[in-house]
Amino acid sequence: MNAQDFVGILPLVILAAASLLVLFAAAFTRKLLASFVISLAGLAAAIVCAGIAAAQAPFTVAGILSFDRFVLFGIVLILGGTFFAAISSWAALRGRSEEGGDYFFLFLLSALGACILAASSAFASFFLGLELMSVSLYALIGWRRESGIGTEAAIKYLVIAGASSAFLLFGMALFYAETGTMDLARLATAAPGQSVLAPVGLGMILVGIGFKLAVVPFHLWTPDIYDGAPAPVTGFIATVSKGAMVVVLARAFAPALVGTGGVNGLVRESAGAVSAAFPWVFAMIAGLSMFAGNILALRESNVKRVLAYSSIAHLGYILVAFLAGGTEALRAIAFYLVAYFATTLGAFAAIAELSTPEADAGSIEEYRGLAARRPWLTAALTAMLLSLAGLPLTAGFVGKFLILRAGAGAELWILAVILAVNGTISIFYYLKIVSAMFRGFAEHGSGSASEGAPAGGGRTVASAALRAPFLAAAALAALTLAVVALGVFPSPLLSFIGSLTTSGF
Amino acid sequence: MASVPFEYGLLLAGVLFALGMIGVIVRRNLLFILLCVEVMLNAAGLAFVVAGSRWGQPDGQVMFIFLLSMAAAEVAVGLALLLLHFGRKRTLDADQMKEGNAASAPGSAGREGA
Amino acid sequence: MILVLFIVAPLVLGVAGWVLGRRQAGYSRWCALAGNLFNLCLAAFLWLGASGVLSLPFLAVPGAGSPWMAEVHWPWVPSLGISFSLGLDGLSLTLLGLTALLGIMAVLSSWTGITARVAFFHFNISLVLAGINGVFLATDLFLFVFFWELMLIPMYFLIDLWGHENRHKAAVKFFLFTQVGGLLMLVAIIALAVLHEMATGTWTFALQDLMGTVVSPVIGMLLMLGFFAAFAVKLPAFPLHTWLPDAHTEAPTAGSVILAGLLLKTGGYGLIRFAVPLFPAASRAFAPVAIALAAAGIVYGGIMAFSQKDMKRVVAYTSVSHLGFVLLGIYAFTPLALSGAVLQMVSHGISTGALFVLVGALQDRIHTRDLERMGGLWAQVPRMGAAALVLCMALVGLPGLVNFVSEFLVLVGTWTVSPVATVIAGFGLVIATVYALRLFQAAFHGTPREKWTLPDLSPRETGTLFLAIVLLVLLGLYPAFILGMVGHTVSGVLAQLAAGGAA
Amino acid sequence: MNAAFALSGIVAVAATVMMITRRSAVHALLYFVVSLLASAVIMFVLGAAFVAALEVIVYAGAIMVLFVFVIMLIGPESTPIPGRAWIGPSILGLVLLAELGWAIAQGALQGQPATEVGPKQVGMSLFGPYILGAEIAAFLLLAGLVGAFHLGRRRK
Amino acid sequence: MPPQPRAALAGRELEMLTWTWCIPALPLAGFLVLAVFGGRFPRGATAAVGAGSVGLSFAAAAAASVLFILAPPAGGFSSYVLWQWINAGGFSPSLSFTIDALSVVMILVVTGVGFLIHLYSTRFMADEEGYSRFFAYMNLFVGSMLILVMASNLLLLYLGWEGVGLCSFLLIGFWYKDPENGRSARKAFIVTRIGDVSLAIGLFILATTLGTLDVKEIAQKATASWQVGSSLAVAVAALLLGGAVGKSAQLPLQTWLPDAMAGPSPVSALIHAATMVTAGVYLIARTNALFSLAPAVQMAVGIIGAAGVLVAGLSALTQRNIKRVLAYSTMSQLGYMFLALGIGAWSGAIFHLVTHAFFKSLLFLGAGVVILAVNHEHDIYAMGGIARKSPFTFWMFLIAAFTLASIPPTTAGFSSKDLILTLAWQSGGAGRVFCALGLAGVFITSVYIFRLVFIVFAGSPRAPASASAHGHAAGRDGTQAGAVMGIPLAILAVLCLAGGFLALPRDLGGSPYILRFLQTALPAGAIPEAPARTEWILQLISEAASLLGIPVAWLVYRRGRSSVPAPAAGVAHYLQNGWGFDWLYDRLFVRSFVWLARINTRDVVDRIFDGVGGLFMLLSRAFRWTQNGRVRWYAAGLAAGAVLIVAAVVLL
Repeated sequence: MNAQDFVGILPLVILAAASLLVLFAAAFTRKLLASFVISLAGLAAAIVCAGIAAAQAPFTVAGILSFDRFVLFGIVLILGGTFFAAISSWAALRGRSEEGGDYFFLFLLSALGACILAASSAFASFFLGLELMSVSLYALIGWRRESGIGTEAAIKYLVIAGASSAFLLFGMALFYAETGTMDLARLATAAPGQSVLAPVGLGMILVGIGFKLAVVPFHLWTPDIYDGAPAPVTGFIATVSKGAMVVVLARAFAPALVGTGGVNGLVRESAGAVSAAFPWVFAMIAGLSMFAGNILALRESNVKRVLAYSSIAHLGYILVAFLAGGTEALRAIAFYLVAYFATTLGAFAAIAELSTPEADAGSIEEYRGLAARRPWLTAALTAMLLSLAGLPLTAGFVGKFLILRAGAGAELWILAVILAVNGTISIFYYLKIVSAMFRGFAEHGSGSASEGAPAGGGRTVASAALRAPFLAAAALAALTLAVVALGVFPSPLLSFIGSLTTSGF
Repeated sequence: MASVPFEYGLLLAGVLFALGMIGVIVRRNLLFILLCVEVMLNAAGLAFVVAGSRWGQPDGQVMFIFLLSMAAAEVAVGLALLLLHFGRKRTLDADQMKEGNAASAPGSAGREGA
Repeated sequence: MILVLFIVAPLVLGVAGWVLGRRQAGYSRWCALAGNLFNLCLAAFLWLGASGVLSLPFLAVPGAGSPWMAEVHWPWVPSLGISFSLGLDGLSLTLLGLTALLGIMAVLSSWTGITARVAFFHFNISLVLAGINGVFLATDLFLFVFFWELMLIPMYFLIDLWGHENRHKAAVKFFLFTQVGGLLMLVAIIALAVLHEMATGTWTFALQDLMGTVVSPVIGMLLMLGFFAAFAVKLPAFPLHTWLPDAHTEAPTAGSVILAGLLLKTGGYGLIRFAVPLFPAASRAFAPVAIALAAAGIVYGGIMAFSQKDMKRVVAYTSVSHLGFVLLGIYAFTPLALSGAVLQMVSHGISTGALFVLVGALQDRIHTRDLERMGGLWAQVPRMGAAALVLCMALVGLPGLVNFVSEFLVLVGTWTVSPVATVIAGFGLVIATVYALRLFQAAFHGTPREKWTLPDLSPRETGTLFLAIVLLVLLGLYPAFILGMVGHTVSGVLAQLAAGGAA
Repeated sequence: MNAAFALSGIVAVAATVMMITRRSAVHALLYFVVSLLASAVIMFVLGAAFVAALEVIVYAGAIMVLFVFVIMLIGPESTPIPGRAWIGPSILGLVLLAELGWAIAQGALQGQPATEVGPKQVGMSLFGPYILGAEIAAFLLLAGLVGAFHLGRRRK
Repeated sequence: MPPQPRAALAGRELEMLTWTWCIPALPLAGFLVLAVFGGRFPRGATAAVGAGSVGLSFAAAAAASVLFILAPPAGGFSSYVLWQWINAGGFSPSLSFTIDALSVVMILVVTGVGFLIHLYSTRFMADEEGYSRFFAYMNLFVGSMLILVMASNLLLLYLGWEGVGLCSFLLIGFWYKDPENGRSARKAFIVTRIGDVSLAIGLFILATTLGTLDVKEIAQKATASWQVGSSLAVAVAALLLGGAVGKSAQLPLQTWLPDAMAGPSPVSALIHAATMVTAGVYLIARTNALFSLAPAVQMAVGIIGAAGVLVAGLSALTQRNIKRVLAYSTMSQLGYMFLALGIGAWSGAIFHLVTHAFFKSLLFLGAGVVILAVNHEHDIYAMGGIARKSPFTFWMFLIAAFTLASIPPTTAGFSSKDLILTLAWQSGGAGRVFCALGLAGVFITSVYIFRLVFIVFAGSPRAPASASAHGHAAGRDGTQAGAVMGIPLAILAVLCLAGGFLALPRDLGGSPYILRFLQTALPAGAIPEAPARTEWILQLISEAASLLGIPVAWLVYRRGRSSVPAPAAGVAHYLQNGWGFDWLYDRLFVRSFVWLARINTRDVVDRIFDGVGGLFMLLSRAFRWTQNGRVRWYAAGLAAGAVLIVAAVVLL
C-alpha cells in the first residue's frame, strides 16, 4: 500500500469513511437529513475521485484489486446508481428517521462491496466484495421489520445467497486445488487442461455469478425479493449488484469462459476457453433467461414482480453481447448497462414515489388511472417502461440495437432472432402497465380520482397526496431526461465508452 | 506429517458439501436450512484448506478465515431475521413463506390481466 | 435542409399546441391544423419546383446521378456509421403531400368529436404525422427504423385513449403485430450492415451504400424476408392483416384516417424504397409468393368486407383488399404495375381516409356502426349519402375516379407477369362491387330500421369530403399529375432490380 | 493413507448425515458440532493447525453458540420429514457428488506429504498481500452487526 | 389517339369538329348543376336544366352530324385529343373523341331519343320526390353514354361503359325506400359488372400485346399482326363478347334486365331499351375487326343472338307484368342485333338498333302512361279497356306494336328486321338456320306483343282505376296523355312509321341510305346483293308469320289465363321465370358466396394469431408454478443448475 495505491482506491476509502461517518452521525443526531446528506456527499466525492483515479489507470492495488478505465467506469456507474437509489430512499424512510443511519450505512457498505467486486482481481476480493454487498443487502431487504413480505424476502435471499456463495467458494477451492492460483487474471491461462477439476470449479463459480445476475436457472428468487424489498433497495439490487457482477464477468471471466476467436453460428468457438462447454452453457442461459423472464412476466399483475421478470430477460440480452465478445460487445454491454441503470433506477424511483414507508405500490391496480392524478410521474414511468421495452427515443432502443449489432457481428443469428422475438413479447406486459396508468385518462371527469380509482383502496390516493420532495422529483426528472437524451444522442456516451480500453476480451 | 492424497480431502469436502446441499433442499425448518448452509460453507472451507495444503501456501487458510468471518456475519443477520419471522409467524416452516406470491396474486384473477 | 421542416414543423406546432392547449383546447386544434397546412404548402412549393414550374436552386434534377431531388446529411452517431440522412424524390414528395392532406382531414374530422384531453390528442396526431414524414424521407436505415417505431407510440395512445369499446386490446394488438415485423427488420438491417462491414470494413447504414452489398442468395432471401415481414404487416399483406380490422374499428376517426390513409402506405413505401432495391435477386425469387399473397388478399379481404356488420370493419377489410393491389403492383416488377401501385397508394389513401371521415361523422350522429341498425338514411342526410355513394364507387374502382386508373394500371402491368393473378384480382373487382353496394345500400337505401333523427353534414365535414372527392375525380381524369412525378422513382427501382437481377 | 484422516473423515460424514436427518434442533446442532470437530482434526492432519483451531473456536464455538441462543429462545421442533421428500434431493446431491468424484479422480492419487503451513505464514500473508481483504472482512462483520442490530430493534 | 400522322391534311375538319366535346359535356354539366344545387331548385328550373341540357346536346349532335355529312373528313372519321389521360411505362391512352358515321348515328339516337324521354319525364315524374335527383342521374347517364359512343379508345369507352352501368344502378334503385328495388339495382350492377371485368381483361390483353387501346390502331395492328383464328384474337374477342352480353342482357348474363324494370318507365325506355343495353351491340360493331379475326367467336355471337330471340320471346309470352313483357321483348330484339353481328351484318345490326330505339322507347313510354292511368299497377291482368279510356295512348302503343311485329304500314321495324333476315339467308350456312330461327322469332314476337295489346287495351277495365288520383300527371281528364308526354309519343310514332325509309328494301323501291352512310365506318357487306326474289319471298314469310301471330294472340287472350292445361301451365310458369336462370344462378353463385362469407365472419386467420398469443399466455401459466415462493425449491433450482453446468463441463 503506497500513496499511489491509496489514490487509486480513494473512492473506496471515501465510501468506507462516509459509511462510518453516517454511523457516527446517527449516534448523535436522529435527523434523517444528516445521514442522507453525508451519504450523498460521500458518493459524490467518490465519483469525483474515481474520475481522478482514471487518470492513472490501469493499476493494481495490493494484488487483489486492479483498476482500469473500464472498471472505473463501472465503479462510477455503481456509485451513480447508489446515488440515485439513495435519493429515492427518502420516501421509504419517511417517518422512521431514527433508523436512517443504519440504512445508509448498509447502503454505502453494499455499494462498497459492489465496487470491490467490480475491481477484484483475485478470488479473495471477488468473494469478499460479493459478501460485503450481500450481507448488507440482507438487512436492507428486510428493512421493513413490520412487513412480512420483507422479512421473508430477506430470509429467502439470505439462504439462497448463502448456498450460492457456498457453491462459489467450493468452486474456487477446486480451481485453486487444481491450479494453485487464485488470480482472476490468470483464470484462462492457469488451467492446465489435463484435468477437469479447474473447469468444474469454474462451473461452480458460475453458480454464484448466475445467482447474482439472476439468470435461468438461478432466477427463481428474483420476483419474491423484488417484491419484498423496499423499492429503492430493489432498484439497487436490480442495477448495482448485477452491474458490478457484469463488470467483473466481462472484464475478468470472459476470456476463461467464452474465450476468443471464431464463431459457429450459435456460440463462439471456445478457443482459449477453459472448457468447450461454457459457451454453450452461456448460450443456453441467455436464451432461457430471455424467454423465461418475458413469458413469466406476461401474466404478472404486480409491477415490481414484472420488473423482476423483465430484469431476468434483460440480463439475458446482456449475455448475448457477452457471448459475442470482442470490443464491440464490451462497448455494447457498457452502453446497455448505462441505459439499464438509468431506466431501472428511474422506474423504481417512480415506484418509490408512489409508495409509503409501510409498503410499496405493487399491484397494477394501484397504477390504474395514475395519469390523471400524477401526469408527470406517469410520463416518467412511461418513458422508463418504453425504454425497457426498447422503443426509440429511449436509451433502451439504442442499447438493444448495439447488442443486436454485437450479436450479429459475431453471427449469433439464432440468439439475435430470439432477442427480437422476446423484444416483442415484452412489449405486451410493459404496455399493460402503461395502458393501466392511462386508463380513463381521456374520459370526462378523468381529472378527479373517481376515474380509475384503484380497487386496492385508498393507499394510492394517499400516496398521490404526498408530493415528492424536490430532490427525488429532480432525480426522477434527471433520469428521464438521461434516458431520452441517450436515446436521441447516444454519440457522446458511445465515443466515451469507445475510449475505455480494457483488459477484457 | 501424514501424507494424504489431497484428492481424498477434496472428496470428503465434496461429500460434506453434497450432504449440506441435500439438507438445504429437504429440510423445511428454517433453522435447519441455515445449519445446512453452514455445512456447505464449512465444506467449502475444508476444501480450501486441503487445496492450500496441496500447494503448501497459506492462501487456502486465509480464504478459510475470510469464509469464517462471512459465515459469522451471515449467521448473525440470518438468525436475527429468523427471530423476526418467528415472532410474527410463530413457525419456522420455510414452505409457509409465500406472502410475496400471495400478495401479488389475489387468486389468479389478478394475473389474468389483458 | 428544407426537408427537415417536414418533420420539425409538426413537432414544434404539436408541442406548441400541447402547451397552449392546456389553457384553451382550441389552440391545439389550430396548431395541428397549421402544421399540416404548412407541410401542404411546403409540399406544393417543392412540387412546383420539381415539375419545373418554379426553378428552385436547391432542387436537383432527379435521375441525373443522385436519385434525390434534395438531400440532408448530418452526422448523428458517426461511430456506428449512422447519419441523419433525408432524401426527397418524386415518391416521397407525393406521399408527403398525401400526409399533409390527410393530416388536415384527420384534424378537421375530429374537430368536435374529441372533447377530452384535446391538447394531448392533437399532440399525438402531430407526433405520428411527424414520424410518418420521417419514414417517407429517411435514407439512413437506422433513422428509418427510428421513425418507423416512432410512429407506433402516438398511434398506440390515439387508439388506447380515444378509441371505442375494445380499444385496449386493439391497441396492444396493433403494437405487437407491428413490433414483430419491426424488430425482425431491425435484425435484418443490422445483419446487412454487418455483412457490408465485413465486405468493406466500414460501418454504414446509408441506403445508397448498402444497396451495393453482395450477399449469398440464402442470406439475401432471409434478410429480404426480415424487411418483408415488417412491411407486409404494415401493408397489410394477406395472412398478416388481422391487426388492421381491430385497429381501424377501435381507433377514433382521426386515428382511422391516419391508419388507413398513411400508416398502411408506409408499408408499400418501404417495399418500394428498401425491400426491393436492397435485395433485387431475392425479391425476384420471392415475387411469385408475394403475388400469390396479393391475389389472395384481394379476394379474401373482399369476402371478409362483405361479411362484416360493423361499418368500420367493412371499410377496414376493403383496405386489406385494396392494398393487395399495391403488393401486386410492386412485385409485378413492370413500370405500369409499379406506377399503378404508387397511384393506388395515393388513391386508397384519399378515398378510404374520406370514407373513415364519413363513417366517423355518421357514428358521431347515431352512435353505432352496426349496418343492420341503419338503412334508409338517404332521406335524412342526402349530402352524406351522395358522398358515401361517390366513395363507394371509389371502392368499386369506377372509371373517372383515380382508384380505377391505379387498379387498371396494376392489372395491366401484372397481366404479362401472371395472368392467373390478374384474373383473380379482376374477380376481386366484382367482389368489390358486391361489398361496396351492400355498404351503401345497407346504410342509405331501404327503410329506416330505427327512428334516427340526424343532421346532415356540417359545412366543415362537407368541405373535408368535398375536397377528397374533387381530388379523386381530378386525379382520375388527370393521373399524369402524379404518374409523372413518380416516374423517376419507378424507373430507378426497376433499373436497380434489373441490375441486381443481372448481378 | 492416514488413519486419523480416514477416521475423522468417517466421523464427519456420519455426524453430518445424522445432523441433517434429526428432528430435534438441539441434537442436530450437537451432531454438527461433532462434524465440525472432526473436520478440525482433518485440517490438523493436513497441517493447517491454525485454522483447525479457528474451526473449533470460532465455528464450533462462537457461531454455533448463536444457534444455541436461538434454539433456547424459540426451541423449535421440526415436523417429521416423509421419506420420499429425500429422494429427489438425494439424487441431486449424489449426481453432483458423482460428477465431483469423477472430476477429482481424474488427477493421479499420489499421496505427497501435506506441507505444514504454520500460523506465522498465515498471519504474514493475511496481513501482507491480503491486508485489504482483512479490512474488507472487518467491514463485512460490521455490516452483519449493524444489520442484526437493526433487525433486532424493538419497534418504538 | 395521336393525330400526328394525319395532322397535316386533317387540320380543317379538326378545326371543324373539335367542339364536339360539348355534346357529352352539356349533359354532364347539367348533372353537376343538379347535383350541387338541385336540392334548392324549383321543379321548373330542374326540368329546364335536365331536359334543356340534353336538348342542347341534341342540337349540337345534329349540327355535328350535318357538318360531318356535308363535309366528310378524310378517312371517314375525325379524332381529336382533349388531353393525355395516363402516361406510364409507354402506355399512354388519351381522352380523345372520334366522330365517324357510327358515332354520328349513335349520338343522334342517344341525344334525340334521350331528349324526348327527358321531355316526357318532366311530366311523368312530376309528383315524385327526388325530382332533381332523377334528372341528375338521367343527365349523368346521357353524358356517360355519349362518352361511350364517342370515345376513340377503348379505355375511355370503358369509362362511359361503367358510367352508364352506375346510372342504371342508381335509376333502377331510384325508389330506394323499397328494398326490392335496391336488390334489383344491385343485381343489375353486379351482373353487368361480371361482363365488365371480362371486357377489362380483354383490354389488358390488347394493351399488353398491341400496346394501344385506340380503336383504329387496334384494328390496324390486330389485322396486321394476328392471323384469322389465332388464339389471341379469339381470346380477346371472347372477352369483349363477355362484356357485350353483360351490358346487352344476352345469354348467359341476361337475368338482370327483367328485374331492372323496377325503375321508372322513362328509365326503362331510355336505358333498358333504347341506349344502354345496345352498348354491347355498339361495342362489337366498333371492334368488328377483332371479331372478323375470330370467326368462332363471331359465330358464337350469332348463336347467342338467335337463342336470345327465342328464349326471350317465349318468356315474353307468359309475363303478367307489362314492363317485364317489354323487357323480354327488348332482349329478343337485341338478339336480332347479335344475330346480325354474328353474320357480319354490322350496319344491319346498327340499323335495327336505331329502329328498335324508336319503337321500344315508344312502347315503354306508352306503357308508362298506361301505368299512370291504372295507378301504378303493373299487372296486365288488372288492366283492360284502356283503349276506351285513353285512345291516344292506345294508338301510339298500337303503332309501336305494329312496328315491333314489323307489320306495314309501319316501316321501321319492318325494313330493319327484314334486312337482317335477308342478309342472314344470303350469308348461307349457319346464316340460313339463323334466318329460320329469326322467322320463328317474328311469329313469337307478334304473338306476345298483341297478347299484351289485347289484354291491356281491349275489353273492359278489370281493376277500378281511380283515374283522377293522378290526373294532373296523365293529363287533365286522365284519359289523354298530357301534352308534354304526348308530344314525345307522337314524334316517336312518326319515327316508327317513317324510320324504315332510312333503308327501305330495294324491291319496295327503297334505297339503303343509312347503310351506305355507315359503310364509311363499318365494313361493307351489309347491302343485300341477293336476287330480289329471295328477298320478297322472305318478306312474305315474315309478314305471314307476324300476321298469323295476331289471331293466335287473340285466341290466347280469349282463353284467358285461367283455363291453361296443367302441363302447359307448368311450362308457362317455367318460361315466366325466365327459363330458371335466376334460380340456377342463385343456387350456384349467390348462395355459395354468401355462405362462404357468413361462415368466416370472424376472420379465421385472426383466430390463428390469437392462438399464438394464447400459447404464450399458456406457457406463462404453465411455468407460473416455478415461482411458488418456496426457498427450498429455489435452492433446488440452484443445485440443479450447478449439477447441469458441472455435467456439461464434465461431459463436453
